[in-house]
Amino acid sequence: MTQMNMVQAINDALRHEMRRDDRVVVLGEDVGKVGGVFRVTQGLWDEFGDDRVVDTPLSEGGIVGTAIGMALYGLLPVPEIQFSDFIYPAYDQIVSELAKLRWRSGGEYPAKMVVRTPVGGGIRGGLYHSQSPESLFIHVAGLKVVCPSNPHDAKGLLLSSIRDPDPVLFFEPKRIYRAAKGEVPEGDYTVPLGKAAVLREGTDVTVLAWGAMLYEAVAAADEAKKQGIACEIVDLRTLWPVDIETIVASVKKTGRLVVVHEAPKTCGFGAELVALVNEKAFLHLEAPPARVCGFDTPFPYTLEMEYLPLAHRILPAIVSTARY
Amino acid sequence: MTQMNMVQAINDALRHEMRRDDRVVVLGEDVGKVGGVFRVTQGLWDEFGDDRVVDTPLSEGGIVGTAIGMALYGLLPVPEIQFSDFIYPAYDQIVSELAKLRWRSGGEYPAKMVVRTPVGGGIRGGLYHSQSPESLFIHVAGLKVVCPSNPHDAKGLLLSSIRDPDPVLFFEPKRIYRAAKGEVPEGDYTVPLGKAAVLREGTDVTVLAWGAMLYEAVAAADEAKKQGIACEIVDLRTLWPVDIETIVASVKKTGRLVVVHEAPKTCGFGAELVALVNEKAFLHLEAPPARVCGFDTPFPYTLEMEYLPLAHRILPAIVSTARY
Amino acid sequence: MQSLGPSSALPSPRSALRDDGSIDPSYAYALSDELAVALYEHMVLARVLDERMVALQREGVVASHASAVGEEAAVVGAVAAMHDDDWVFPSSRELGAALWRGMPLAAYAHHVHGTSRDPAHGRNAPDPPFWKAARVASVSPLVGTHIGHAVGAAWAARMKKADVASLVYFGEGATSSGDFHTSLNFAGVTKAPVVAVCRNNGWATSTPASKQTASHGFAVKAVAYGLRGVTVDGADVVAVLGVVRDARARAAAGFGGTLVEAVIPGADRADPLARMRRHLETRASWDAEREKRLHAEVAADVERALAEAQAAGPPARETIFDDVYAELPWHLREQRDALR
Amino acid sequence: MQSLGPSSALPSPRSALRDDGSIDPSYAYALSDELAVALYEHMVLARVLDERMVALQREGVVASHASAVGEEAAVVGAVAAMHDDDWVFPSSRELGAALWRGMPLAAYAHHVHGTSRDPAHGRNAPDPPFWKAARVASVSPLVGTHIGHAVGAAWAARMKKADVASLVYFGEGATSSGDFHTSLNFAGVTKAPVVAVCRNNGWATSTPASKQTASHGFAVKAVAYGLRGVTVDGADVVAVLGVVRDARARAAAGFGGTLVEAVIPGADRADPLARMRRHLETRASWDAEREKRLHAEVAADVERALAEAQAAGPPARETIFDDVYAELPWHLREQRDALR
Ligand SMILES: Cc1ncc(C[n+]2csc(CCOP(=O)(O)OP(=O)(O)O)c2C)c(N)n1
Ligand SMILES: Cc1ncc(C[n+]2csc(CCOP(=O)(O)OP(=O)(O)O)c2C)c(N)n1
Ligand SMILES: [Mg+2]
Ligand SMILES: [Mg+2]
Repeated sequence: MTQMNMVQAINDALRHEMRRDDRVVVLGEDVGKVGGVFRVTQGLWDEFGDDRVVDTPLSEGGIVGTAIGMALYGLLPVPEIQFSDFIYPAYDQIVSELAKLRWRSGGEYPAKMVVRTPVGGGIRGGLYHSQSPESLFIHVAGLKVVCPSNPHDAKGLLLSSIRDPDPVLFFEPKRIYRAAKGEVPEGDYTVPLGKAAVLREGTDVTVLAWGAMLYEAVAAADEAKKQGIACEIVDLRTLWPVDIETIVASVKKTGRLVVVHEAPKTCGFGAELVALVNEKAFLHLEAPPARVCGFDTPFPYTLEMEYLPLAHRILPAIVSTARY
Repeated sequence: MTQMNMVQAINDALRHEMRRDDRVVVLGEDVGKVGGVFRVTQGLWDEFGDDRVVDTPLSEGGIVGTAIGMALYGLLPVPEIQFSDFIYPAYDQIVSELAKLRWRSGGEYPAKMVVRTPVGGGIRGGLYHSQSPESLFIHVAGLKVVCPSNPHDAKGLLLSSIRDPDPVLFFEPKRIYRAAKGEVPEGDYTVPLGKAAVLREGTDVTVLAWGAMLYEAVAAADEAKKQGIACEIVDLRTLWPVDIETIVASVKKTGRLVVVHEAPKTCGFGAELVALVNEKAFLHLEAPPARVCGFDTPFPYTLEMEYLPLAHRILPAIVSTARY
Repeated sequence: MQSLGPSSALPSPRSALRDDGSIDPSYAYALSDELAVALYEHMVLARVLDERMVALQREGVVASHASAVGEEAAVVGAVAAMHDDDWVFPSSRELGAALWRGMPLAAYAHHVHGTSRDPAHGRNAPDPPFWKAARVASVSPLVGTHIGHAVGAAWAARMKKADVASLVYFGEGATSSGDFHTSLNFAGVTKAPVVAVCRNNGWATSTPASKQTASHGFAVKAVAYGLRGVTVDGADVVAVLGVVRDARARAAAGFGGTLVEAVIPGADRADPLARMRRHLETRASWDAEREKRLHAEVAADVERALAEAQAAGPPARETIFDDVYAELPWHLREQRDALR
Repeated sequence: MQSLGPSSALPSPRSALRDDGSIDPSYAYALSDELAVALYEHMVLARVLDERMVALQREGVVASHASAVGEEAAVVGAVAAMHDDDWVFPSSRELGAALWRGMPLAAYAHHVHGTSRDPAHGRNAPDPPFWKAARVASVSPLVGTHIGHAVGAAWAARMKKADVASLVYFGEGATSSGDFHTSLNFAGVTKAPVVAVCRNNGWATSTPASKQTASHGFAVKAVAYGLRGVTVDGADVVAVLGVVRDARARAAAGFGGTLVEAVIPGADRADPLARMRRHLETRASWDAEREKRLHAEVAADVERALAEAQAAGPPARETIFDDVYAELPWHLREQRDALR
């Protein structure tokens, strides 16, 4: 066990897997010598060299498009998209090609890769360095979507993601890249995909969150506790395919649901979670499921702390849901 | 009044508005002399010539990107994306630029256009000529999304869309391009954006649909009627911003909801509609809202009629929701 | 000031087959009887199959088909120049490449009819087919997206120091796509061993090449990527073979990729099959007898394959849910079981 | 076979200012005292402001800033060559272009501080600013997307037979984007009057130009679009002015757009301000006295503007919901009212 932040844990996972599996190749803008703008790939170029840690030309579409070719050849690319706000030039390659290759080839040409990209607000990045586009990928059949909330899960989920046979979008909450610290086992271990973590058990309200907003949910739950409301906090960890058993079991217990995410509310992942709970636990619902999300606006620069669904916006939703 | 199909009605709207407003420019792949692969722009090039009806190079990103520049200059572009499956190369320009220009410029640089594109399955197009990507645009703040189900609405909604100050994604259900016929007024009239149409009143179940699937909903409702179930069928027409009053009023009346769409179920627009109804009519819900959608798979070629949420799949959902 | 405007003159595409059927003496390679015959036989096979597909599409038996009639020399000549374990990334008109690589006619027929015995379970609209056994890749009909895949596979081979290259085909319209640019720019920087064959048939659906770009031809676009650019007579299978062999060798030697513009002459102009036949007739190895036999055999093979596919049924409904992921996740199991 | 491989020699970029401060006799334009002084003054203004921004960013007062130190000649020389009602599409380092177009320093300061008096209500991270009054466009920090906007605006002007052109700036890294390609290809086909200025400073963040592309320089990429390609000394404001004037005139005459590669010399090499000052000193119109006064004035103006912005407050919370649409729709009204 060593104390690590998210950046160090992800870096440790990449290094570990690159030593273990020489098919793994890291590519992206500035991932080489400087180790990426957030230094997540720092030191990999020094250890693995030009052929396995590649600074690419400035094209996200080129990065993912060529990574698909590498995967077909038999390598295991782990491309980095510098910010998830820059992923759209690669959107066609991800949703039209990467997601569909296994299916359209009858299973003969799966293209396996893990696309890593920093996600979310909180670093004064304004509308093009703060977005949370997860639902735009969850809607597309064939992709798995992961978002860790702490260093231990970040390493364990990234190792699972690289070893999983399907393409994975791995969203790294940049707001807590360095703020979230914790014990991380040395060497090999995995955190399974598709399994949520019940961070705190409670009987009154189920709170679903992930990534950086998990900490806001916890802060709000602490406040709610003072008002006698016991929240069950579930860290989804894998967004899709989501851990439906854990969610349904929790809602059947509490009868109440609050979903928190940074992405705009409309057609965000929260809508799907509410719809799924309706389908699977309708008679258990004692209050309308609440969504505490980013607004249906672009992401602001000066007012980003007003935009984010922080504890002060989550608390009233928990209270009104509990008191409904 | 003249009898028209969807193709003729849309063509009529374009011609009408191009005569009325010389800022309107049509551009896209093969929209000129041949009038587009579905002939929707037929005859426009003959009447308005090379400068207002433009065959572009083969790049959807280039089409929308340059159309944004035209709009900034003061023109009113109406680009066509040949199939909505091909819209992804333009996705970055649409979601990062078009949708955000008014907001990021404090209202000083709105970019107005209507992006027309055929949507949906039913023409044996396979996985790349059949998709329904509407929720990928509804999630993005700043866009309006429209999908007509008949010739009258197609013309009236397109004229409203061109005259509306905001960018509009105008999805044309290609399966009924020629199959849907009806009376279309000559000359000028509009169907307002943001207003749904209650196609059929009923007391037992609210069925929300749009585009080509509306006809499947009607067919299913006819069958349900024989079992004594009276469906209220709402044609959304404008998907976003959706006509929430009409939806909520209907669900408050029926207490039951079935949503139908071709797009994959997960994170489709149906999820948002279910979540909204939960927020606004929770205590009126007497059964879990049901979603009858495309499967969470790519769109198949041979088995497309199994994939589409046709009447035979809608009927059981209506019945079980009504009988719940 | 240093101006770098386009040169006004277009290079005339290189040919090898002369009007009298002989091969230009400057041609760099020896052409064996076997290869000469194989090239011709595959062009004929592609032509016959193609014409049947056009008919089947008219009858509505298959939903769509992109005909390569007149472009067989570009398709067959290029693939014939590659090594067996090189990758091939077709676009919509390259059924001939899959046939050259050994895809059985029956497999092709099951593909275009989307039967239960189609390797992809009837998931794709017709063309192009993939054939895993011979590294013919699965591509989408989206124009341009596969170019990056070809570059990536070639780049991977270079990383692994394997003597493996990629051949990718596309039409001149595809050069307008963002993918063409980003992919070939990666190819230039990485020296990926890729041969990019642009079939310039002058049209993208209804759009003429003159509205596609203002560059002087398409091979010149290679300059933007530090690649070699070459134009070749796209109706001359021997010339295409030679140009692509040169490009393959250059790539294998580490000098990087080549953009080959295969200029397809207008329909009025020389038919690639006729030109190659004229050449074969200069050899002892070919005569009217063999010609007749070939056509009879090909026609019979094609009809047999089509009949087999048309007798086969559609895939089982449950197959829709397979291969979305390696294992069926809970939500797809629910959706599948709901159909039962 | 006709080979179109890249020429081995790089053209040396055109300069106008000679070491002794004189202008090369071959220079095509007369340069008035007023213009010469204005060019220099705006480069100084951009430099001083830029250095203050770098400091403010280090202090964390502004979240980010992309410095144009050393690139002022390319930025100011290009915009100075355009007509007043031409459109300007900056990338991240062109605050100097907005200043040239008359954007008040205070407006810039409110922008970078995201205050209540920022024209965009503090919605954007710092740089580049837009200035509607002078057709300086609003662009995103997404590399390359604005090139299509510049081409589209120029194309629209051509459709409307207006003598209006577009100037668009970007770095050499942006030439790898799909948008660069698709946009300039449209420009070539439509003969849109656009001047595309590529500031080649040799680096895209940490990536050297040698890893960005294998083409021989960047101006040569114009060949792929039938555009004119020109290289110019990016530290020579007079040369940039001349090259962009040529390009603007050529475009207005209907001959289409130009890709200008402004080669920025390495930090060690000549400073664009020093080079222009040396030229001014060859004129009666400039001396140490004016130089001193200019720096004093600029410093004072900049501090005044920054102080004003730092005294201003943040925008009202409700402004988040404005301008998403022309009118506030029901769902945004609900989200706004929930904050009350
Ligand atoms: C991204 C995308 N846009 C548009 C289309 C529709 N489309 C199919 S083929 C074609 C023309 C292709 O022309 P070219 O590249 O010259 O190939 P050719 O058909 O001549 O072989 C178009 C526009 C598509 N399939 N994909
Ligand atoms: C689409 C996109 N990808 C990546 C980035 C991150 N990024 C910002 S600036 C930059 C380098 C740009 O280099 P260049 O185009 O040469 O401009 P310069 O900074 O040298 O002026 C990168 C990669 C971005 N802003 N947008
Ligand atoms: Mg073509
Ligand atoms: Mg640069």
